Amino acid sequence: MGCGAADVANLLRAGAATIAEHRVELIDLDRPIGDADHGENLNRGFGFVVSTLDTAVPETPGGVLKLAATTLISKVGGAAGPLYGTAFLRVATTLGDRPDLDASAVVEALRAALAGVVARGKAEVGDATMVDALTPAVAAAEAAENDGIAALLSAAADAADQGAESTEPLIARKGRASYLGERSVGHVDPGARSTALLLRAFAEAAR
Amino acid sequence: MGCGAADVANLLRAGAATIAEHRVELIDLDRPIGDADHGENLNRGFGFVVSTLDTAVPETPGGVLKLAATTLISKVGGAAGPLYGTAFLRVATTLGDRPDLDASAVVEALRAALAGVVARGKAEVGDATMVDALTPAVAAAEAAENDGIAALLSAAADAADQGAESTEPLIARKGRASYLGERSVGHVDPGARSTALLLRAFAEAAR
Amino acid sequence: MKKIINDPATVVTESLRGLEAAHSDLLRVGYDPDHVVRADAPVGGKVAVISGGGSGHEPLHGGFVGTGMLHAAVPGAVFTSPTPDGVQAAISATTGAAGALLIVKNYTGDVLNFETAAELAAAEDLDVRSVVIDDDVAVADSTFTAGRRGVGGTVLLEKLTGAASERGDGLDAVEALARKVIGQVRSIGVALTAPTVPHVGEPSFELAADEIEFGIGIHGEPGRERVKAEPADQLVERLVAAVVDDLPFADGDEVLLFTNSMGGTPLLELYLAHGIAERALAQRGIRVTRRLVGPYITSLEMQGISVTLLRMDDELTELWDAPVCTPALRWGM
Amino acid sequence: MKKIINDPATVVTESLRGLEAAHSDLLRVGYDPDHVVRADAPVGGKVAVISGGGSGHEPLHGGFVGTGMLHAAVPGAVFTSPTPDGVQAAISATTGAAGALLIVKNYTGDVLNFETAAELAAAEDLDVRSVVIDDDVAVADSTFTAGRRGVGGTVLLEKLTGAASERGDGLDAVEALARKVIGQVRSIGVALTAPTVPHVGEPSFELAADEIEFGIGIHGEPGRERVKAEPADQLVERLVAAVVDDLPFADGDEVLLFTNSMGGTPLLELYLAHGIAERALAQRGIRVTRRLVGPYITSLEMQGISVTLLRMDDELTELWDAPVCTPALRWGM
Ligand SMILES: Nc1ncnc2c1ncn2[C@@H]1O[C@H](COP(=O)(O)OP(=O)(O)O)[C@@H](O)[C@H]1O
Ligand SMILES: Nc1ncnc2c1ncn2[C@@H]1O[C@H](COP(=O)(O)OP(=O)(O)O)[C@@H](O)[C@H]1O
Ligand SMILES: [Mg+2]
Ligand SMILES: [Mg+2]
Ligand SMILES: [Mg+2]
Ligand SMILES: [Mg+2]
Repeated sequence: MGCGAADVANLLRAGAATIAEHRVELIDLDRPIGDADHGENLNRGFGFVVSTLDTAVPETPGGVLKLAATTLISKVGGAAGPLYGTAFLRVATTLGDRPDLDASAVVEALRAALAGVVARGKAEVGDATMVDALTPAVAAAEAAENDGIAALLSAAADAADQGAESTEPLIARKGRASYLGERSVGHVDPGARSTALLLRAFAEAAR
Repeated sequence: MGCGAADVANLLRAGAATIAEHRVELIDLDRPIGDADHGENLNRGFGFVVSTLDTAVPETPGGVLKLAATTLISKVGGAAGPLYGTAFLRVATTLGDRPDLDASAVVEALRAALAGVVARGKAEVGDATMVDALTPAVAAAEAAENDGIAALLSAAADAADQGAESTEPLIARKGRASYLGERSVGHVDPGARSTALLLRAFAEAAR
Repeated sequence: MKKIINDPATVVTESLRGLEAAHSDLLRVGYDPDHVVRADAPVGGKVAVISGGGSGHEPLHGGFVGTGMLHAAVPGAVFTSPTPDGVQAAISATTGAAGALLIVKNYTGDVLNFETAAELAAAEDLDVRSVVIDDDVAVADSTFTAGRRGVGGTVLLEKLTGAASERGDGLDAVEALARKVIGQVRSIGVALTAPTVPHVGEPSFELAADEIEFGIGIHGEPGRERVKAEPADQLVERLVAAVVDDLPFADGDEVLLFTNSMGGTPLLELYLAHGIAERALAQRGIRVTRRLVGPYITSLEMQGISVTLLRMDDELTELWDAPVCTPALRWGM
Repeated sequence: MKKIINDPATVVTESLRGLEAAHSDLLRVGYDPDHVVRADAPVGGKVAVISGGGSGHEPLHGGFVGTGMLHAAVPGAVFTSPTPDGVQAAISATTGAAGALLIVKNYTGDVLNFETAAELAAAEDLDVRSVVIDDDVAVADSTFTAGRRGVGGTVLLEKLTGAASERGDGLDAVEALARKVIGQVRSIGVALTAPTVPHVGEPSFELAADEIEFGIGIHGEPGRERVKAEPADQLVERLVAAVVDDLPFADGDEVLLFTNSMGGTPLLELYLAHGIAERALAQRGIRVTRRLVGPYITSLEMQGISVTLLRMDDELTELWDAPVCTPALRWGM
């Protein structure tokens, strides 16, 4: 499959649907170690992304992702807003005005997303953040680049799932959970979980 | 039995013990229809009465009762403080400086107590207040005057018990319970109950 | 029960120590009998405006002691009217030839205890008058019962009479002003949760998750009726309607709108309610010319709000705007 | 959940409407993106002092907008940092040639969103600086984590920088003052109950009847440890000790003591706690020269308190005493 602006818009719609579906789960993950708003914030932001796309879909994948980025930045708030917003913005910049994405462009996009999150949030793997989901996802996507977009996204989602799970035994060192010190152990990081959910939604929509 | 200052002091000590014992009950009666302080207020006041008497017992029954009155007035607060305080003050005034009380003096004292409460609070029988306990108590005491102090107090206590019970089906028209209108029905008035408890304690102590 | 206290029996006194430490520039505290007086009391030539009542309604009354408002406040035990000796001590500390006005909320206990104190003051040749405020429209107005409770209007009454005293009005004038205010102020409250009295240790009443007490007082006594919880728009409209219809307030009236938190309601919700109340009044053609929003007469940690309306005129507006300097209300100085 | 709201999604905006209606003499509100600005903004020649953060901490920040304190406040959703466009709007409405100081509480979300706004402002050639306040000693101070939270010290910082701006200090001076204050202010909090976020509908955490959360933040996030409830004397001593030992504050220091209610704690208890804190400091030879007592930085209806200490000197005392006129903090005018 090729992947044009309309396809990317559909991926984002699928992501928004997943976030809406898992809104309470993400709130509940954020409650014991944070402030119980992750699901609410992302859902508000992705809701606006969808309604913006309903008005008009930009012409290029990069344009669509830039629109998503600016919407997330101005509607999500909290830590996740700037982090996801920066991720999408970096992706948009990387893609430029290509009309269509191939597998290598998608891998490049994922790398740019990770680079954006790290540049903004300064987290490393093991700090119990979305970086713990996104880092293995990028590696898995790179390894599966030759299998096509759907397969590489699926591999990325699998890796992100595991990465999210891997945050459970960790002491959080970034974000709100870090205030808890030892008490942050035993909880899956909500941002890592939402990253895994989004990648899964993208993978399924790309099939 | 005759009844001197020391005996009256003992009646008051017995009254204080009863109030302490029934503190929570009186709070719980005041909770659904009032502000949950009747037991606390009376217990605080009678506690001070006892500790004052522990220091020195005045020479006459009237003196003892005046001390009780002023202590209650300055330590109880709320509606019950001035009402009980006035009752005891009127009793003290009525008794003057007699050294010893006979049955007729005790009946007269009860009449004075009732008159004091009514003068102060303007309640009538049926308003669901302590007047509903004290009024039949005075009548019963008058009827039993010839049976001696212990018996007349016992008759008064019996009548007060019934009087207190009689407040249960009433719509309160005085005190805090009157704010509730119809919702005050189905509750025994705490002040009527404390009146009955005090009279019972006096009766038992006088035996 | 979880509270930041040591012992229910000493809560009020210990709290007064903190009040005194925090505001020694504005007030001083006398203990046993407890009373709070202006730091500069007695203020020569001015009518002493004194109020008091059970504790648990803070900042009422101690938080309103200072220039331009109360000369003294007399705190009782939690939810229990103070005793006459406390009132007497407050009178002694503040009252000179200009006399004193006692502001009494209409509860049997308050009325009786202040009455006694006033009698004792009269015996000492002090000119002490009392007014009884009974602004709560939730209670049926009747001379056969204890009548209406004094609630939110008390705060406004204390500010306005305090300002009148401060500008030098004599006792007759201050008393007349008080009666005028009492005649044109009305309130009603609602509770979402119950307060817990320290010496009781359990909530004063139980409410289901979807129930509220409408027409609540400030002592954990139940309200007039228990109704289903409803959205803020309806709830506030119901409060405003009850107050407006009582006096009644009419199209063209100018009013002070006082949206009060019962203690546990977050300011976020309180301002939301205030906004609705403003609209509900605007729809009726009633002009809000002054407002007060905050937790000023509370019932411990109870969640809920009350709405108070006072009909305004130039005199009241001038007195409201006059400088006031107390722990809880301060402007113009 | 029982709250006086219509819809969790519109709580903040509806509350802002009430704030605007109540205080149109002091401030005005812009919507979508929401921002609160001084009624007289932009104030020519003065550094714009701007803060903001998630809602639910009222009166912080909107209640501190006015003369002598904040020029603008940017409210996010409940417990959620605002987005950069709100901050931008606040900057545009208030900032001129004198520049602006952004006061950012140290939460990842606040830091990132304000940072973005500051970058955008720099692109428009506005001189906008940021300071990050991180006064919560409950959190280990580490550069490998998000570090310490910004809590009670924020209120003091906003007052002091607002006063510096008001007297005409330039941006360098106001920024230097802010850094000085941040260097010598420390706080800690405790919760007895949890807040309920409107969009969640359930308490943020569960506490047994005999448990408290020590070292709590202001977003319903759990504290550093869950301990047994204890009498106020011990609890407050524990709070004071944690704060004093951190900076450390020493014998002979002069301090401002800020005893803050987290929202649901009655003033009766708050003043009681304040009295204990005063004694705990006196015992250590630390002189309390200024105090602030009340619910100024809250966590919705959460019951609990925080204690903040700021080391004082003549400059800070003068700035603290300077006139301020905002909905929640007002003196001298
Ligand atoms: N410095 C950081 N780097 C990467 N991710 C982070 C960082 N800080 C927080 N996060 C992510 O953000 C998530 C929290 O998002 P959200 O709850 O929306 O914001 P907030 O913490 O401001 O309430 C965390 O679960 C974590 O995955
Ligand atoms: N006007 C009145 N006349 C007689 N008794 C009254 C009157 N008002 C109240 N009481 C009595 O006082 C009792 C309440 O006392 P208490 O709870 O101590 O005071 P408060 O009502 O001020 O809290 C009522 O149960 C009632 O018996
Ligand atoms: Mg969160
Ligand atoms: Mg009572
Ligand atoms: Mg009472
Ligand atoms: Mg948040």
